[in-house]
Formats: sequence, structure tokens, C-alpha cells
Amino acid sequence: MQVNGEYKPLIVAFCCNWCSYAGADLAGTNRSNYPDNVKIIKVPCSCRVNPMFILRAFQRGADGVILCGCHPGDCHYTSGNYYTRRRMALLFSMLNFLGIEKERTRVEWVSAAEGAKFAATMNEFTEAVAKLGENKRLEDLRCKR
Amino acid sequence: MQKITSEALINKACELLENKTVNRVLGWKVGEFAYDITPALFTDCDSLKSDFVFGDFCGANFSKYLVSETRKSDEKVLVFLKPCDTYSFNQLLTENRFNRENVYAIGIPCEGMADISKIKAAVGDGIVGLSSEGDKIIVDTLYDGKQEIDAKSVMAERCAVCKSKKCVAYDELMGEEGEIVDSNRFDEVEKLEKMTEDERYAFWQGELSRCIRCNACRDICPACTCENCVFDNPESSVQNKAISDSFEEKMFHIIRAFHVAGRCTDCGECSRVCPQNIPLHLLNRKFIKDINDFYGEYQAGAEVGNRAPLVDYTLEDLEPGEALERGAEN
Amino acid sequence: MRKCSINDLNSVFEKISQSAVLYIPVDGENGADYKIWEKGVELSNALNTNKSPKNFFFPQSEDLVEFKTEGKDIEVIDIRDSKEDFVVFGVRACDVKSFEVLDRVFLSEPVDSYYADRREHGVIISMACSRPVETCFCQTFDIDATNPLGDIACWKTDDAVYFEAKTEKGQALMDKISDLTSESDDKAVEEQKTKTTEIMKRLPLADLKADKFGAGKTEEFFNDPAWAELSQSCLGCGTCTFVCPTCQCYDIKDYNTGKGVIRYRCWDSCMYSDFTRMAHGNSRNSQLERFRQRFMHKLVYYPENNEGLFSCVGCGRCLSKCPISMNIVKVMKTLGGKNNG
Amino acid sequence: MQRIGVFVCWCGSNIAGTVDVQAVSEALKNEPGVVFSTNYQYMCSQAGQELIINSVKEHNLTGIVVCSCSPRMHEATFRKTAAAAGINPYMVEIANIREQCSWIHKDMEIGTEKAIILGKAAIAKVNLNAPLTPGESPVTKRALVIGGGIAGIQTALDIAEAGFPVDIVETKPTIGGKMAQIDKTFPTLDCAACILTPKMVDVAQNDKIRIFSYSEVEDVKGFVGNFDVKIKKKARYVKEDICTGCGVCTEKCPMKKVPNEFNLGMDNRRAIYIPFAQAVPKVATIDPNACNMLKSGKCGLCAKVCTAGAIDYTQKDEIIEEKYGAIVAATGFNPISMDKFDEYAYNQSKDVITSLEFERLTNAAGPTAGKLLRPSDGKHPHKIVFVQCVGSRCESCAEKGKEYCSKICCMYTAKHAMLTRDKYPDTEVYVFYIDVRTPGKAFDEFYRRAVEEYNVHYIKGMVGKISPEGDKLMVRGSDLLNNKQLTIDADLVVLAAAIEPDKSARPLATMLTASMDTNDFFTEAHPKLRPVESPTAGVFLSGACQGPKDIPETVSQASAAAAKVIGLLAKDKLTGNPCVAQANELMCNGCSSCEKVCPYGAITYVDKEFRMPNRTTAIRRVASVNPAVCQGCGACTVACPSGAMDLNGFLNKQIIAEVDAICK
Repeated sequence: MQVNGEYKPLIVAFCCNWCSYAGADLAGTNRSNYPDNVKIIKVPCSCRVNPMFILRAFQRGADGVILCGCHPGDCHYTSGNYYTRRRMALLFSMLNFLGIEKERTRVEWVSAAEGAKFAATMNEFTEAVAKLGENKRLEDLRCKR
Repeated sequence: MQKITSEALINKACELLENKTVNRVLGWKVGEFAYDITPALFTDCDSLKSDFVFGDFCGANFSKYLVSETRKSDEKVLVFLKPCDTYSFNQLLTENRFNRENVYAIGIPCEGMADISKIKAAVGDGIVGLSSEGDKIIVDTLYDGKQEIDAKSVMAERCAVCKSKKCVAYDELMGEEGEIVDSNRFDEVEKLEKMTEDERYAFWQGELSRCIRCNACRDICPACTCENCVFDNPESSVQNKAISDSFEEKMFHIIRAFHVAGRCTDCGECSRVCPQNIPLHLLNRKFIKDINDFYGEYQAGAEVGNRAPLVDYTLEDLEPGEALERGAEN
Repeated sequence: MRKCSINDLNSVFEKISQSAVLYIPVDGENGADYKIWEKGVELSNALNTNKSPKNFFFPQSEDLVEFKTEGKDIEVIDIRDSKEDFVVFGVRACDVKSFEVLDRVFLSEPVDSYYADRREHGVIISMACSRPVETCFCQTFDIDATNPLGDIACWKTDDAVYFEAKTEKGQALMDKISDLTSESDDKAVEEQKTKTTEIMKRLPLADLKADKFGAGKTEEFFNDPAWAELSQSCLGCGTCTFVCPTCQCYDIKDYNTGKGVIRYRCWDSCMYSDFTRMAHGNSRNSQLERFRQRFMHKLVYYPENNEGLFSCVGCGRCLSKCPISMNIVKVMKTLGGKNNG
Repeated sequence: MQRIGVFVCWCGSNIAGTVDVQAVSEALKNEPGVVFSTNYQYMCSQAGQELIINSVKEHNLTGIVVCSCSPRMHEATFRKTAAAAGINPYMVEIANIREQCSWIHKDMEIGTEKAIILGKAAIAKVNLNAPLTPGESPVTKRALVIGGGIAGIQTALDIAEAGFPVDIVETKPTIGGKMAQIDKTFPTLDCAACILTPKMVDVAQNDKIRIFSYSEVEDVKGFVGNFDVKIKKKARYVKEDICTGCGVCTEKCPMKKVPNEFNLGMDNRRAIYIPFAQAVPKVATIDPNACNMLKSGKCGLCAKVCTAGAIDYTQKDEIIEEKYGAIVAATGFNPISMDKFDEYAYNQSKDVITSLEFERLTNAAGPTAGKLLRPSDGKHPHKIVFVQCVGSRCESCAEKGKEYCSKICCMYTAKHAMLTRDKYPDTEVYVFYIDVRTPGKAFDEFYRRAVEEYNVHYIKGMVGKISPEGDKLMVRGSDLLNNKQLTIDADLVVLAAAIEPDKSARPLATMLTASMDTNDFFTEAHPKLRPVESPTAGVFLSGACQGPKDIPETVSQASAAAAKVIGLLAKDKLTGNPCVAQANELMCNGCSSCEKVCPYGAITYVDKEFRMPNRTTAIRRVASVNPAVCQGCGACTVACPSGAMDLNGFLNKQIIAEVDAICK
């Protein structure tokens, strides 16, 4: 996304309420820095994330989308993240098949105790997306004018 | 090319109408030219005899029509299903889309359908007659007279890579029982996988930018049987009617393919009907190939009641990151 | 009548493109479509393009106006992008006729200024047909494929292209290319016309007549039981309407970009289930009604309001594109009896 | 259109230190729907909450956005505040500008800018919020315990103790389960019967408890608080209420050669039998597969000798229907079959026995009246080899064994070894083991006593082969510590067979829509925090059906499950979480995708009649979510292609609005 004529990657992070959102809170409590490019949307479970939300984010100007959920086996709802895992494996593979850079999409399991991991993941992901440059392949020009 | 004749099917349909097993027949109806066959409902033997046809241009898959057709009456409708159609039939049953009791299904063998655009490309414009003789198709043209072409060379892509000659659902089978065949249907997908991201992007940009959003792919698709498609629903936040930005064609086709992932039987109707000749089936096939690679071989519609891969999981499934890495290795 | 050698055609294109954007039919992997001419782009020999040229005047999607909000203020911005001169080359007689059908809708009061803008900025160079195909039936609607209208009509033979200006706009353009063309008699053109007319007689739909249809026929056909059978397998997709050169229905929608709202219009299709949905519900609830509407409009309602002019031009696109091969020819033959509509 | 109030919290300097709160509240003023925006030092304080309440009243607010700390911290607080102000608590959204903004950014400009965006997202969401009301459902104050072993018994007793009626369903003719078959218990070595049978009697005498013995659960419908259960009471051909348990019939029955399952087939019982002396209910049962009268109508002796007239050869299976508020699964375990372990010669030699058989051999009420005698020749064994981990921790033998540790074998083997040495000091005892695992109170001390005081020979290594030679069993194994192979000529070999869930658990889980792991153990709602609850609301887990465990652990879990049940039954009404899924019937096509991904079985299908175009109707199958069962994960919403399934509180359009606001 262009901010004042400069490229500043915009990262949308979908975080499940029970693990990753709490992990993000912990990162805050620990004052672990991660870029302000990352904006978090809370969902009850990673399995609530519809592929349409991800495409929507790209359409509206996001440069990277990351999904965070409980570690497999630790889902608050027992199996939600297993569905997420399948859905996103297939969706991301499809996006890449269409030529969308694979570095723009990611799933990471972050527990409520992994504040440091949350921050590290966001640093790393933002950097990877920054390297790619602006999302041109899933953009909607109407949203950019 | 077809081994089973129109006459055999007409006689069977007449018999079932006369003995009241069924009260109507879903079949192919002759058109103006030899190739413009229309799906139609026949209710009497006379109209069957005059208008029913089965030949190399009868690609239409009737499974989806059963959703609305079985709602109309409690009496049975006769439907002719080619092997690939039977997979759609099973998948629709798995999803409770019609009442099996209201259908009398006859499985028929199929030797592969011809693609009229391939014929036109081969013989030029102005086709005024078409007939089959063994492995040959005789085309009568306005400008170059009668021409003989090899039927195989003009076979529809989906038939050239046919996955199964076996009817997996029927009340009655006509002709010989076929086999599930070894198909190289993923070759095209693999070719794309081997390209770079940039090349793939350019390829799909070229293909999808031709989309005119007529919805024919969706409306013909036997897996797309939503009462109200998200793309038609103003409440869904993603409704769109036309391609106002190139993003929307991607959104539409990605989401559509995702919605049918694990449910698509690879019948190929989407590509057949696309007025812009976009190879939409490659999107579905990519999902099928990934599902096979990631979660084990799965053929939608092979059996009624199978659990589709996207409503299932195992504890050991691969991570999305690994899926992307695998793609990168290609 | 002026002519240029076939070898000079690209020079003519180059000349035209100096003062306007020039679109010509170009072969692609899956048939021909209009593309902007530039050096190296070759004219297609295909009879017709996949998409009809109505796109040039009535694009599938067109931005009308934008609303921007700042705080609680709203600014309205005209964002039309139809100020550029352009030339469309190689339009067939049927498609040229389609502009007349569209003009009667968009240029009658109240004038559609977006359409009018594009019409004003566009020049049509038509191209006579010499190799019609089995799906052609323009003669049903009294269109002469060998003698098309447009701003300039042209005929292409094996070795030359003949031009004839039909309007002032056309003449103006002809003047621009006058140094690349020379005055010629019409012998070759007349020869081609005769030959093509002979071929037309051999087309499978050569005898199709529309006489039974037209103004005042609503009652005769509206309740015909055949509609049920004809519409039975219609999928309700928009293919026929979107490839049709004369279909002119559109929807107006707002798109919120987050920074403002773009109001745009886009093609709509009377075949779609939500086409006539209004606050009270839907006045056409079944595919039968929707299907009937489309063909009644082409064959009865439109002629009724436009001095008998049918809003079908017989281009045949729907015949080859309909997923279930249902089309206006089958409708005419069923309702009106074999061959005689 | 909403009337939204925005309340930006300073959190002292926690937020205000890195975020210009004034600028934030100013910037959010012009967002759609916002009619009021302010900031305050501590929004969660009494004064802050009053500020919110007063603003709601003053500006007729319909929605509230609080830009503050994490919703995990104070969402509940501000929802209460909203309720106090007279608006629906679910009209509140929190923008997390502390944990996810001020605390991670150091630059004021950056922090402020991000806080504004987060605020806009929350506003975008509230604009689409709708008041939500939690559903209520009544609670049937009766519990069902499935399984009458020590787990089921303890759970039932605890529930009854709290005053709630409870029914136990047990497939066997008596309750008691595995513990009734055990001789002594570790690490205290008190006799199992002595501590179990009083509890069984308590169950029998408790008027809050009904026992359906020789019965099975046939069908379960309904949901938490409201289960409808069908119980099949199998015909036992003895009138339960009349039989006095005197036992005369069991002595007179001429069918003497029926293998006695209570003693694991090591002796025989009659066709009419009482499993053991302390059985509860103490009622005879006729085995229809063995009884001549039932098979051929010839005999009838038991009826003749029964002075009470309790025998009824015409008895039929009976279906009992009952309503329950809670269901506890306590289906227990069984040792795995040794049939496939040819290397241990279990099927070749009678003197290779399982540990449970060993329990019966040493039990006073067992086939040998408590004397340790070899099953083959009744001689006293002088050399006994115990083999541990038979089928446990067996990654390579998944087709016959289990990958997991059966947990209890180390301790009971130490017990067996010690008791043998204690009673028969002339008997040499060897134990082959992979590891000795004794993490329990007084467990390791117990094991060390076996080694140190009783001189049990522990050999680290596995047994490769056991072959009967003459009247000896040649046990070939490896001694890893001394790095050698050895052969022991044993008189008796005892196999510590792995344990597995009872076979009845899988069909039961299906009925309960409770999930299971790949080993058919019930899955807990959360492995750490909700270990006695199944993910299906109202279904609880007690004992080894959830995973291998010993008696003290089983009893603790049983009581824990009871506590959960009591907590549930103590409520008159259940108030649900209103953020649950909801199906739009008009759009649903009944494809079942949502039902398949629902971990709670909250989705069912109903046939509904719909108006179709032109005055016709059609019956369609559509999804229906039970709000009392749905937990609101949202898995169904993505499985649904048409968007017919949506999640209250996290609607598709709400999340999309948040995305849009963030990506502006």
C-alpha cells in the first residue's frame, strides 16, 4: 500500500481469540516490538476465516495476510484449526498457482504463551512482504485511486 | 464414434414410458445443425423418435437438472448418464440435492465427445453437415466440400484425458461396463506448476481477463447448486455482476473453485460452456491434484456418502507453508 | 469508391492511428477480438469477433460518477472517460446494424450522455462479408451482408481493399487517408457481392423469415405453450445477452472503495433471476418468464416501439455460444413453424 | 443507522504515553455512525464507566466503541457498563490500542496513526452489530452415568450425594467393573473388594440412584440439559424385583460347563448365574446362549427350585425412555487381545496368562480359591516371569498393539511380584521391562520395595520369544543393562497386556456426538483446562474411557466429572453464548457440509416447506443450529459455500467491514 507516495507494506493478521490474540496481547505486555504495519482482526477461531476475507484484504490494499491460530491439537474448539490447515493449504497453493507470490500468505500457530513468537513472526513476515514490494497481482485499482 | 445408438436409447426410453416406470425423459434434442444439441424433457415416444439424439455432440451433463426436475413431481424421471455424469450424480446425492427415489438412471457408455471448435479450427468455417464413420468424422463445409477428419484429433480436451469410463451410479446399465482409466489429466496443471510465478501470473491474467462474467460456468456446474450464490447475494459483501476491475474475475473464479474444491468431479462442463474459452477446469483440477497430493487420492462422486476432503482432516495433515514449499519445488 | 492495395493496408492503419485509437479484429488462440492496432498487429480474416463491438459504445462496465466524503461532506465528481477519438475497423453488416438498435434506445430522449459521448468520438469502418457461415441469418432481418453501413464501408478482395464513405464523419476520415488510396471503379466489389449473395442462398438458415413476428404480436405469442418447452433447460446464465450486439440492459451499482463511492453501470441480463427484483419482490419469477421476455423483446416489443425494427441482427453469436444451444432461431422456428417465423 | 459513541482510554500513561488520545478521539468523530467521541484517563474506573453511561443517555447512543486495553481484559466490564446504560451488551466493541498498539510502538506518531485505524475497524464493526440475546433452555435435573465400574459408581454417588437423581447403565449383570476382579490395589495393598463392595452397596441403597444392569444405551437425542435417551434393558429371564439372590438356582442348574467370564474363563459357571457373591444388584441372570430351557424348551429346573417364583422364561428386552440433563461416559477399558502375540505363546500354553488372569488366580474368590497354581497342572510355580509393555508403547506393532503407554502396568506388575514373593518366598520372580514408570504418590517407594526388600529380579529388556518345552516355558529375552541374551525356564509367565477402551465406546460416542481420538479414547473439551468434559456440551468423561488411568486417578476424575454435572444440574436454566451460528433457511441448500465440520453436533436438518415462484411450494432440507449446543467456532460458516451459515457477533459482513476499514 502506498502511504504518502512511499511503499509501506500493510499486513492483515487474523488471530483466533483463544491462543493467537492472547499471544499478541502477551507480546504487548512484554513490550516486544513488531511493526505497526500489522493490524489484527480478532476471530473466535482460525476456522472462522473465510478465503473471501483474505482476498478482500488483498483487494483493498493489503500486501500480506497472515492467519494465526492455536497449535494443532490445542484448538479451543478441538478441531477448528485442523480445518483451517486444510483450507489454507489448498487456498494458498491455488493463489500461488495463479502467480500470487507465495510469501504474501502465511499461517502460523501461536499459543497464548508465545508472545515472543508472535512478535518474531510479525517482524519476519513484514520483512518478507516488504521485500516483495506492493501487491499488484491481487489489487483492485478502484481502491487505489 | 459412440458405440451405443440413439435408437437403442429411444427404444429403452419408450419402453420405460410405456410401462410407466417413468413419466418423462431427460435427453438430448436435435438442433438446427448437427452439433447444437439441447437438453430437453420428453414425455412421449413420438417426440423421442423424432427429436431424441445421442452422438458425438451430446456432452451436456444432466445431473444438475435433477435438482429442479425431481422437485416437480413424485413420479420418476428417466435420465441418461454418461460415465462422467454419474460422478456428478453421486456427488449431488451425497449432498442431498435430490431425491434418488424420483429418478430412474440409465448408465450409458461414452467414447468421448467431439469439440466443435476443434472441428471448426480443423476444417474452417461454414459447417453444413456432420456424420461419424468409425474413427472418422465427415464434415460437409460450404467452402471446401466434404472433409474427413480423425475423430480423436477433435475430441474435447476433457474426453481426451477421460478419468473413467465406468458408470458409478445407475439403476440400469446399457452397453458394456467400463473401467476407471489411467488418465494424464494433470499434465496441463503440472506444466503450469513448472512455470515461474511471473509466467503463471501472465498466463492467468491473459485467460481470466477475457471473462465476461456471464456465469455460464457456475450455472452449468453440477457442484454449484446453491439456492443463492454468494456472488448474486447483495448481503454477502462480495456480490458483483460485472467485471468492473480485473480483481473481480480473480475473486470470482478463485472463490468458485474453492467452493467446489473436494466436491468437483472434474466433469469439465465449466470449460465446455465458457463463451470465452477460458480453461476454467484447470483451476478445479489444481485443487483436485493438490488434494490427491496432500491428503491422498480422492475422487468426488466415486461413492455416495464420501466425506469431502475439506470437511475432513487428519492430525498429520501438512502445513500450509509446506504446501507452498511443495509448489515451489515444481 | 477508393481502393488501396492489400499490402498498403497497414499504412492506412498507421495513418488512421495517428489521429485516433484504431481497433481492428485480431486473431487470438480462441477466435478473433478487437485489439488496438499498432505495428505488427495483423488484421484477422475471421467472419466475426467473439465479443460484439457494442463494447465500444456501451462497455460492459462504465464508471459514471464518484462520491468522495471528507468528514461529513460529500463531493460529487464526474469521472467519465469517454473523450478520446477512436476508429473501429472491420465491423460486419450485422454488428453495424446493431448500433442502430442501440442508438434508438440510448439516443432517444432522455439522451444517455455517456453513450452519446462515445458515439460521437467513434468512427465505424465496416467490412462486407464474403464468407458467411452456417450460423449467419442477417438476411432474416433484411440486412445485406455484402453492403454494410457505417461511416465508411469497405470490401476486401484477395489483392485490394475498397472504401466508400457513407457519412460525413466517414468522408473526413477518407480524406485523411486519401494519399494512400486511389479512386477505383466498383467492378471487383460488385463481383464479390454477387458471389457472396450466391453463397448466402446456400446457408442452412437462408430461408428463415421473421414475418410472423413484429409489432402487435404480443397476444399471439405471449401465452404460447411452447415457451415452457423452449425454456426448460435454460440455465439462466448471461451468455446470450453478453455476446449479443443489441442487448442493452444494464444495472447501476455503487462500489465503496473505502475512500469514496464509485457509481458505475454494468451490463445486466434479463436471464438473471434477480433482474427484475424490486422492493416488492420479483415480477418475473420463473426462467420461463425471463426467457420469454428476452425473445419477445427482440421479436415483438422492440419492433412495436421502433417502427418494426427487430432487435436481432442475425449475427449468430448466441447460436454458437449458448451452453445448451438454445437460441433465437429455435425459438422463431418453434413459435412460427419451420423456417417461417 | 447506529448512533455510536467512541471512548478512548488513556490507561494512565500506558496508552497516552505513545498514543495521542486526543487526536484519536478527534479523528474518530467523523467516522460513519459516530455521534460522540471522547477520551478519559481510566475508562474502566467507576468514573469512566459513569462517563459512558451518561453519554449513552445524553446522546441516545446505540453502540459503543471503547479504545482501550485488550478485550480479554475488559470486554466483560464494558458489556456490563452498556447493560447498565440500557443498551444491549453486544453493541460494544473494543479497539485494542494498548497491548496491540501503545505497548509495542515507541513513536507517538506511529502509535496514534495505528490507534485511529484500529478504532475505525471497531466502528465499522459496531455499525453492523445487532443486539444479541443469549438463548435459554431448561435443565432436566437427572444425570445418566454410562458404565458401572468404579468410575461410574463414584460419579453416581457424588451426584446423588448432591441431591440429584442419577441412573447407571451397565451392560453386565452387575456393577463393579474391572475393580471387582482385582485382588489387591497398589500401593497400599488393601483388598479391592473391601473398598469397592461397600461403595456398590451404597449405590444399591441410595434412593437417588437407579441401576439399569444388563442394559445398554440404545439412542441419545437432544442436547445439554435436555437429552432424550433410550435404554435397552436386556431380558435376564429373572424378575429383578422378586429375585432374592439366594443362589439356589445357580446350584441346581444342570448346565455346569459355561466359561465364567468373571474369572476370565479359568473356571465355569452355570447357565443361570450371579457373577460373584457381592454382585449388585444381587440377582440371577440366565445366559440365553447356554440355557436349555430357552434354547429348546427342555429343563425349567431353575423355575422349579425358585421359591420366590422369580424365573420368567418369556421375558423380553425392554426399552426405557428417560430424560437427562447430563450424561457421563464411564465405559472403562479392557486388556487387548493376546491372540496376535504369537511370540508369547499365549494361545499355546495355559501357563502364559495375562495380569488380569493373575489377579483372579491370586484372589480368594477366584478359580483356585486364592492359591497360586499353574492353570495347566495345578502345580505351584517356582519361577515366574512377568513381561511388561505387551502391546503398549509399540510403535512398530500398530496392527496388534498400541502406541501409547498403558500407564498402570508398571505398578500392578510390581504389586504382583511383591505379593508373590511375600506369599511364596521360594518362588523366583523376574520382570522384563522397557522403563519402570512410577510417577505417583508413594509409587516409586513401592517399586523400590519390590526390588530391594522382596528381591524381585528386574531385567531391562524385552522378551523376544516364549516357547513351551516340557512343563517349562523357555523365556528368551535381552538384558540390556548387562548387554546379554538370557533364557529363563519359567513355570508361569504373566503378560502385562496393554489396555484399550471398551468396544462399546465408539458407537456410544457416535450417539453422543462426542469426539474420539484415533485410539477410541474420548477426547476432552480441552486437554489441560477441561479434562473431564467432552467437547459436546452436557457430556462428561469419567475414568479410563478418556485415557489409561489407575484407581485413585479414576476416582478423582469421577468426582471431578460429578462436580461438573452437579454444577450443570444446579442451574434451572442454561444461558447460552449468543455468539453462535445461525442458518439462513432461504439460502441453505441442505448439503450437510456444515454439519460435517461441527465439532459439537449442533447442526441438524429439518424438512421445511418453502414458497416457490408462481404459487408453488417445495419441501427442502435445511440446516438448523441448536444455540444451546453451538460454541461459536465458526467452522461451519466457511464450509458453507452460499453464506447461508453465519456467526452472530462475527458476521461475514462485520469481518469484511473490519478488513475494509483496516485496508483503507
